Amino acid sequence: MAGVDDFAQVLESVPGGGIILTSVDAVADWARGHSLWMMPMGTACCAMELIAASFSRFDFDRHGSIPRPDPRHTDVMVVAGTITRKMAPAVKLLWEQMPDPKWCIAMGNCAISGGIFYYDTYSVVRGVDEFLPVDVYIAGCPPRPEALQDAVLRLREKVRADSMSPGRRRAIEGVLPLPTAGDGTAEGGSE
Amino acid sequence: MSLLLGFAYGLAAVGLIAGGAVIGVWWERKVAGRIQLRLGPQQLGPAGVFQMLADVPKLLFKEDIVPYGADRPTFRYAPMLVFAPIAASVAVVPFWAGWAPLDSVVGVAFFLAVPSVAVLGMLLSAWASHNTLSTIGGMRAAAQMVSYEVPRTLAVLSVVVLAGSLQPTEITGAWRWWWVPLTAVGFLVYLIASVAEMNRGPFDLPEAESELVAGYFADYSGFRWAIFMMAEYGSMIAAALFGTALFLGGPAWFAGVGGLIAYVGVACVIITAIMWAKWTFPRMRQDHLMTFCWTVLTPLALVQLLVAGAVAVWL
Amino acid sequence: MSASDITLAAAVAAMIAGAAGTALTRDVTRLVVSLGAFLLSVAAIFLIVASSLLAIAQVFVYVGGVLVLVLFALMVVHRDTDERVGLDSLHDIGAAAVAVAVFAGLVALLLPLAGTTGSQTRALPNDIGAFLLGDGVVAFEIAGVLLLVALLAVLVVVKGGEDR
Amino acid sequence: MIVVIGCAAAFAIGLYAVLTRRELIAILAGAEVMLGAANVQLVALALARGGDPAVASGFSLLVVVVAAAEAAVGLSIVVTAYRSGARSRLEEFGEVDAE
Repeated sequence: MAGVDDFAQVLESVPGGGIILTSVDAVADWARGHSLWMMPMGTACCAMELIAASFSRFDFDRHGSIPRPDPRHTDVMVVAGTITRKMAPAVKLLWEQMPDPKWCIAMGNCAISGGIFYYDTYSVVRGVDEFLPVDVYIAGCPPRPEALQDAVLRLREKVRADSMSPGRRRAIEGVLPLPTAGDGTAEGGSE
Repeated sequence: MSLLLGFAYGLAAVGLIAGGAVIGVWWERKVAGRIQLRLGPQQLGPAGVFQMLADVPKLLFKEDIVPYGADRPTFRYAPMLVFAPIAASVAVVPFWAGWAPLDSVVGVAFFLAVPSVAVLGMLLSAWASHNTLSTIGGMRAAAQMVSYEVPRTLAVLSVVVLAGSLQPTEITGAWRWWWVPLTAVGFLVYLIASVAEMNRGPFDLPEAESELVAGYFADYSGFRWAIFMMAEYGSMIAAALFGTALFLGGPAWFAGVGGLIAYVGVACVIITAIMWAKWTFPRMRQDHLMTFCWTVLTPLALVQLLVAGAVAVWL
Repeated sequence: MSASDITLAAAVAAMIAGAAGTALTRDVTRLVVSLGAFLLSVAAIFLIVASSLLAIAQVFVYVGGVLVLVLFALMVVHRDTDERVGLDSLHDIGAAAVAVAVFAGLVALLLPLAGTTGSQTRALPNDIGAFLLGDGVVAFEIAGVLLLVALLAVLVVVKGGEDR
Repeated sequence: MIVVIGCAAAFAIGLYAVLTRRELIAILAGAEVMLGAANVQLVALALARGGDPAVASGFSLLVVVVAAAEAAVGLSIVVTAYRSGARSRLEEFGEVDAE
């Protein structure tokens, strides 16, 4: 994405370039927000709720989200379930295979903090945010599909506030806590 | 002058395939939703018709990944080699009674031969990804597509024999209503072989995104992957249009605009039926797929050809 | 020089370029792409000088069939090598001399024959069909039998390889 | 005329490929180039000598079909040779196994 960043920098320095930048941003963010294809990283019981969310009664396709098992085709990785230390490198590899821009949802207590495996376990990663930049956390053990849909809608708000230019984050709609304009490249809980 | 006209036709064909693919993806998601007791895209526009307006720019703005060790130019341009022949094959479709963009005397052979170049693009993209799984997926796709060309060609031949011509406009001109019951088996074989040829379910072994993770285009992201998808939908559109014209008479029903509308309408019904089949039948196993081609479809097509030939001689 | 002459010259140039690429490239995909360019330009020449049916048959059989087989075989044979495959060749003066001599001989032999202008009409599919099922029916049938024999031969060869 | 010269050149290039290549499949590709060039030559000369275009085309059609059969058999031999001992290069065929 370096080329896009450079282009954004050039546009910002040109008079009137900001208008182009914000217009492209508006289109891109609208498109990205309404077409969040999921990489279902289901490893444990939360995966059942993740699967249920896509099918009848809950119907994720309403929001334009469809599951694609190939990381190269997806936008948001939903980590649903316990991630063990053995699994963590595989999850990281899959995350790195996803093309930018990409987002991550930590679904369920195990993905947030290790959940019930937080104590007395040698093998469980205590939260996927140890190695992935998580954008949205969903609490629950497991959370209901409605909670996952809410997470996607929250993520859409976050995407809408995004910008091509790393220095420019637009005013945030909604109540999500995001880094304010000017403090650089921090994105969610990544660094 | 003819060069300019050809250029205009080319642009129109690409527009038809790309636009048809965009509408087709939306329609497929609605059909799939109905079959699975859900609603499909809903939020953008009435019944979600503008869903693809979000999906296409998103794919355009995605990162264009070229994997480490990939053969760069081949990796980048192989998707075009898949898309271009399928867009070209639309040229011989007789949209109007007695008129096709390219009214060739070998139009039927053109329609069958030119899309087979797409197999080459698939194999090249699979090989250029420098990924063992992509390579295996590409070989799966090539084996399937080369095999299913045989029953497909044989099925179309029965209509060619009846009409005594390889020219699509002449075939639709010579079409009679009793061809439909006579070549019903051939039409079925043509449809099944076409579905296998375009790598769609229940024959989508080359893609099989939920089990085998997307075969030969596993390493493509963003718009290059979308080109593969467009080729798939384009080949579905072309096969439905051509099958309707040859087996069902297509534009020969009514003269003028009414004929075109009825023709495209029936083709849309066939496209919907193909989607219906994809979301209803479970995926076949690879060896069953090949056995089905060689022991069921090919003999059926041969018998159909024999019957059509006998009738053509008897007439 | 008319437009069709220019198209013909372009097709011939593409044919020679494709042949040169097939002979000289070291990369598997370049070899396949060059061979494909060669075969397609042969089809183009057929389309211009002889018959559209012949051109379509060339595309169908060669590009859609034989070239896919070549690529298929290349992929099978080089599957387990990790780095990019290089196709080496043993360039030497002798081979080049033989090729140049053959070229000179062919041109000297055939160019006088091509001087006379013959018919410029192209064959229609119906005419070709009438020939194949009329005067040429014996050749046609023999070709069919040969195809069957080739099919059986491929099966036997591949099965035999599996048993060994 | 240009076709005749071009085909002679393509034939010679194909011959060069057959003579210099060491990989069996690349040799087959060279042979395909020679066949294609000869086939075009056949048609072009027949038409230039005033032959019937239908006969020339029909004959070339048969050549195309037969050449495809030849390619299929050749490639199956290559793949089989590769499978029984991973040989796909010319030098490795110096000594044929006793059985």
